Amino acid sequence: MMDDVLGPLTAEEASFQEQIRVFLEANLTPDLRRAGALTMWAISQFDMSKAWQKILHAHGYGAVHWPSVYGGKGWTARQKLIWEYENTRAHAPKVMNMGRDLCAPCIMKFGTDAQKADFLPRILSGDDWWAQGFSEPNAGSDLAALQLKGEIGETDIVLNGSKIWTTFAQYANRIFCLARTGASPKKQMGISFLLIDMDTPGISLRPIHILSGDHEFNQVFFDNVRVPRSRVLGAENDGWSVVRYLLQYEHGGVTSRAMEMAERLDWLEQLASVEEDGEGNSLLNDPDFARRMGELFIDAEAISFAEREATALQRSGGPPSQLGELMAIRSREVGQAITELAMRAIGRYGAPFQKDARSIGSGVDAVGPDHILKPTPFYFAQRAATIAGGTPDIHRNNVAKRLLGL
Amino acid sequence: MMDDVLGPLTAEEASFQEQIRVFLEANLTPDLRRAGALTMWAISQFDMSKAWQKILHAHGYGAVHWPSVYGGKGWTARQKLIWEYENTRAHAPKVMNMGRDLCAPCIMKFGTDAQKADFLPRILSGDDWWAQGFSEPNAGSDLAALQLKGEIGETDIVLNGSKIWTTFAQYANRIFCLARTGASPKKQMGISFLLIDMDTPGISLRPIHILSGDHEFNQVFFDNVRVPRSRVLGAENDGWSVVRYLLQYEHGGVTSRAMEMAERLDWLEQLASVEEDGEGNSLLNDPDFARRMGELFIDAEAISFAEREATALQRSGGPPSQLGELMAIRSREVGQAITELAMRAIGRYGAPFQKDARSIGSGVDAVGPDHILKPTPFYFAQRAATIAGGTPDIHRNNVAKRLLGL
Amino acid sequence: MDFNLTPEQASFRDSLAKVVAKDYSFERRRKIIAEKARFDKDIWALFAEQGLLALPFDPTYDGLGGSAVDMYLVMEAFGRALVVEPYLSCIVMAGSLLRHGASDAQKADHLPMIGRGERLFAVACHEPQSRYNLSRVSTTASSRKGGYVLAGQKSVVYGAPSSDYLLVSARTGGAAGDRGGVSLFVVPIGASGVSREDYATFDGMRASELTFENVSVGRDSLVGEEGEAAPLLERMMNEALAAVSAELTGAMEALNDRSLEHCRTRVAFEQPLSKFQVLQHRLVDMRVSYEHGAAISMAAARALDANHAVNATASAAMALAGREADFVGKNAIQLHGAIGITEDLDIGHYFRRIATVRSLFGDYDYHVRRYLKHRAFGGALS
Amino acid sequence: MDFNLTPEQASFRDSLAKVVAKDYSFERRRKIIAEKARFDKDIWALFAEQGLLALPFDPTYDGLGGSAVDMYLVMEAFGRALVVEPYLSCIVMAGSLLRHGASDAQKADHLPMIGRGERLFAVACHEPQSRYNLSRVSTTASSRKGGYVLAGQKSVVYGAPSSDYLLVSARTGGAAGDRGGVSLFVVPIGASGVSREDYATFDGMRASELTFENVSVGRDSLVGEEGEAAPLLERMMNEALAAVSAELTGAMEALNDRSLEHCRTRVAFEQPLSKFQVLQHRLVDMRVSYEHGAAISMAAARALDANHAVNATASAAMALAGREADFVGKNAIQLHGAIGITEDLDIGHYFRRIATVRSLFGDYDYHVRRYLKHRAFGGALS
Repeated sequence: MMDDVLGPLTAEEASFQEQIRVFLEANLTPDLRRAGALTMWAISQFDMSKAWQKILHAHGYGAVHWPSVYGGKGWTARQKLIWEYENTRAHAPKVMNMGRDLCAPCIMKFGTDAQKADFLPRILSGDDWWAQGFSEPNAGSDLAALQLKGEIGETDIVLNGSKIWTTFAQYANRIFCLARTGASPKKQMGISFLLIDMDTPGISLRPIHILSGDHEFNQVFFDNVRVPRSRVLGAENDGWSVVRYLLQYEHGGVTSRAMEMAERLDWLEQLASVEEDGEGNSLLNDPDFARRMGELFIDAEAISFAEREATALQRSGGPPSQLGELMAIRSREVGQAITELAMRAIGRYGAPFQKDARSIGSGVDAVGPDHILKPTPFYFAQRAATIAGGTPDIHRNNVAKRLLGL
Repeated sequence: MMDDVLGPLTAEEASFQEQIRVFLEANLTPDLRRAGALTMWAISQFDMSKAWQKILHAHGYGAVHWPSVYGGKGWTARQKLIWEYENTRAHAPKVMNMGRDLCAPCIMKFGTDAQKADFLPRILSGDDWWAQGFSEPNAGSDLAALQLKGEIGETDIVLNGSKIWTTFAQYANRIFCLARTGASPKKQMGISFLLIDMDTPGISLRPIHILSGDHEFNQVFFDNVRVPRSRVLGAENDGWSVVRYLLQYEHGGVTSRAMEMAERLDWLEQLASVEEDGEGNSLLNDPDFARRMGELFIDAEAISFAEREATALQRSGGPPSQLGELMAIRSREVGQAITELAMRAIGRYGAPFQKDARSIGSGVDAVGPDHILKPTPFYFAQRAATIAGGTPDIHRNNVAKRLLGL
Repeated sequence: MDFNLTPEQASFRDSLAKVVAKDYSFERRRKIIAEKARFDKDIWALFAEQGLLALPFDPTYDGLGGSAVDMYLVMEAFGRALVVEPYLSCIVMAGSLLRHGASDAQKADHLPMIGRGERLFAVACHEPQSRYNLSRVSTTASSRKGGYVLAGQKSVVYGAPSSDYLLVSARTGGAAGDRGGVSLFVVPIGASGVSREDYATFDGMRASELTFENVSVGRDSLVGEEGEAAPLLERMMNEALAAVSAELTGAMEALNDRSLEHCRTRVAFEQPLSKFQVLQHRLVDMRVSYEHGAAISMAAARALDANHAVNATASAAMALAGREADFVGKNAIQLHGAIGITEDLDIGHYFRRIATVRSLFGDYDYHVRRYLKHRAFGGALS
Repeated sequence: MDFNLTPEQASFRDSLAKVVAKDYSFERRRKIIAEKARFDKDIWALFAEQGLLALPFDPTYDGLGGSAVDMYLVMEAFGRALVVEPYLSCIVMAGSLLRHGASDAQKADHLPMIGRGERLFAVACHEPQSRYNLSRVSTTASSRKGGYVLAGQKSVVYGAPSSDYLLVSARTGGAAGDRGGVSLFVVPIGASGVSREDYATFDGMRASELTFENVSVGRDSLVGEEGEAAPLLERMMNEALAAVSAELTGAMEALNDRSLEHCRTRVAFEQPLSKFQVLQHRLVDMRVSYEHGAAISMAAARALDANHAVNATASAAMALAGREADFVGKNAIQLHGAIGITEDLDIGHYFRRIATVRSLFGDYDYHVRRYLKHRAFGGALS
């Protein structure tokens, strides 16, 4: 399936691809690859992903999507796709990306010169790791209902309240947050976008483990936390403008759904090829398993084609697709269904809980064959794919309104 | 599957069953059975169903569910079930039942002595055939929005407007209708329930053919139709009370969903056993077909068990089930899915349109084998199962409100 | 769906939309199918005039050399309009067999006539027990001096009632089910020994049961090599599947347009249906279905043009477009209520066509298996 | 679902509900699974005191002679409470093997002790490649003077870490996969040559990988006839499937209660979630799933009690209850949002259990096939 994602390459593209392959081959250690392959949710095991960012930076690949003035590569969309493809194919770790992919574009757009100089290079080098502080206990899908209170003083803003679902905050040394700093009849107004150091006094964490067993999220408490007003990104009380800009990156994103699905399908196929059906035959030949796999392949073929066609259309000067949110409804479900079938593939070995054996460097051996480590926690973790970034119901509401005009 | 519906019989029940079997065996001609087996929607080919009602009446089975005072049998619930079972199993025609099963109970409950005397015996004998005039072009799911105008004069009520989806009105000599005879702020008020002769001047029909090709429905137009006030059932302007009573019969009904499904599954299995898979093997052994069939059997097992358990619970003095409407959501879907798989079973022979060959007495031969006559029109006609009597959305609204208290 | 079309294709798509909107209204279709022939000669002439009948053929034979993408665009438009004339059976299917299998002389004889709308073909390659297996041929072609004698039965042959010629598969060797030994013949519809039972079909078209008794044909009626028709039939089926998927896509688009309009205007419980959240979400899901069906159908067209992974992609298209159209069709009926299940409204006619083509060309399960068969598993990731 | 229960059963159901509500809160469960053993001796003693551990056994062996319906009621309550103690593996599964296969002496030795909670068994009958096929046994039992020597491997043996004895399937004849030649042995967990790797499972329980090297057991450790264990294992699996289906039914009921409550109280976009029509309908569909799952699960219990169509009904139950629970579990998570996918809330723990038992006892596809196998098609209608 992965083979189909890029389509035919030009000679130039092929040589670009070769260059990337050489780099990855030379720099991806088995541990790094294993970390990439065992990624449960958006980010690989942190120490591995951090080490990889250092390597990327050392070779000039620290933030390939950034404009070259900030240290990016200035690649074409096609080159970026090949980069993603080769990284995915080689199981490079997925780097903690809230700084690089979400906060940095906002700093570039809304930041002061000082903010740009202070923050961007350290993201690039892997010295700074940003968490994203948006959701709150009573503001999930309805983000604008947030209540983290920010009192604007002479020099500082004093924060009280909490953020939740803060991915990997335990590893972050910075966090970007939305706080309610002004009163307004419209709930999107009066919000400020703040750039905060995690070691500021008054910040504390409560770990939240997800169903895979991983410490993926945190609740971040703010108890009279003083943030200098120089750490406001954009205008005070106008943080919603920054959010809207950021959400383009979060929802649109640079990653390819088709690629993610293709990678998973190839993985699923490999799993099934080493599993038996209980009668001594390969699971791949089980009529039910094969059928379910075929159904997912077909779904993925459509999604993959639609993505390629939309990209090609845009490249040839057509309008950008209005269908991103609509297409993601199905593709998220298919992505989840692959993980579910993978859990089915390993049969009774889906039961053992082996968080430690999955952890690179733990020295803990797996119960059963190595390939059973991933499917169950991956399936569980991927339930988040239809929650984070909006449930399918929220997306259907949006599509009904925006695309169908209802 | 049919074999599982009744569960074990007592000796007494077995002898009752035998008596019914003897009657059916003696009286069901091949044509009558064929009419029963080729029933597309609620009622069999009219001339056949009429002939069968005459036979039923002649043997005292004209309306077995009625109280014995009106000519019914006074049977137990269990006996009625056996009666339904044997009739279903023997493919007895389904008699046009709007008079017998819907209007008659209302007449018994709300009718004057004259109305009872005038109408009930003629329903029993198969001399009167009633159509039901409820739905209107702008009052479907929302029945109370009906607009057929009835002006109450000294002796008559003058009707203007129309009814639609009036099943088999082309064969009826009577029709019971709801008309708006009074003004009221609440739309359920001011409605009268009228008993009308179809040959009253001013009544005309527009035939409506359904997707099976059958002339199943009609639009009935009323152009200054004068109905004597003696033909109001219940109180004038209080027809909604009658409707509410009637809807119990329509929704609750006496028929068994499990029996209907079991009959269809047996039929499906027979179909599949005479079809090939394109490789020279029986379709029953095709892994995909068998799986889909197995899934439907399993769904039916659950529905059948739930029905038997609810019946047994009520028989042993428990409360009547509150789950009828909820359970029907799934069972209607399963019932439709069986017809769909039947169409799949006959492969390319699903395409020919053979309304005439289906019609008993037409003398038209079927294209292809005889068993291909039913599946496609049956599948098409049964789309109505999730429309007539309320769409699944309407039922979900009701269940959310009544059962879940939302 | 916005495809990445060439400017010529984009304008062809627009012009097709205009043609069917103007000349193939639901009212006109109703009149056509009320006639016994269910074949409007003026419409066929119009299609010829627009170049649609010559579209896939080589310019050598007065064709336009159109691509599978071009054919997609035609079938999409025909799907929207529910065209009942035998374009699929004559131009797509018989056209495919002739294009890929016929000799130069046969092409020169037939293709220009077909392109001008003056000759029609039907494909008689299915038998009562063959289901979707075109190698399951029991009809025999026995070699005789100077030709062959055909005997057997063909079933549900679309377009036969209005055809001049048939393309008939028959066994010159091997046993029923063998890929080898199937041959293909051009047979005039009126040939001695051909008997026909014509009938209407649920989708507003016409088909025939055909019996061949001692039908003599010349050696020059053989299309392609003797015993080697299986690859031709497979190619034809792939082109048909791509075309049918495109047709289903057009039908979905029309159903979605109608349903959206209906929900905006129909009032129940004092509100337009479109105000109910569950119906809004249903309409979104129907749109999701359309988009995925459109994508996979166009993918099949492009696969044909690239001659890459043709079997797998054609079956993927039929499987998915069929599944999506089934969902859209059922829900369009639900949203319309009782009128949706009548012959009065176009909604039900789309539904009948969707159900019927899945019967004719293979249901979801069948095409998932066919996809699996041609997309061999095992170590795709290098 | 309101079942047609005897008054005794109805009051048993009530008392079970009270026991788990009082003594098996989510908080208590959280504490139990935080301990390494994941086995609360006090709880087990309480179950013994309530007669639950002796429920299915014959009064001759201090049992209560409970029916499959009684076991349904226990498992339903345990499903609601997410009980992690090894009732299923010890009482239902090992209990089944001993009840139907053990000699009088074996029963007298073990059943009273099990019923008092003083002895625990686990069932070691699955192997790394056996998936759900209990005849796929590679472990061997070689006959030696006075007994047997066992060698082989058993995988994912639930309850083994807290057990005193194992019931081990091993081959005394035939080849892997043969129904004949499988024998069953009682083996003390500490027997020489038995090595064990214990681990936690996703559903809050514990299991082991077991290796048997040169494990000598006496002839009196054989359960049932030599080579004839397949029917015993099949009966055990049917009882396990019915029990698991009941457990899933209890889990669904709890998930629906929690989801309804959550939707009534959680506000988004200025309204309680329960005011959104799509969520109302979702809750209705979850209730539909529960009712059908409950029906088929009780049907399996009644089939066991009547000893009628046991294989087919047990698989129907596992297939359908599994499918319904999967639907309910996924949607309960969706309705709860992010907190639903954390270990903090019970919702996710139900979901993990549902997914895990389907892995352990067979998924939907597997049980549809098993149903089909035992419900032979062909002419059911006389």
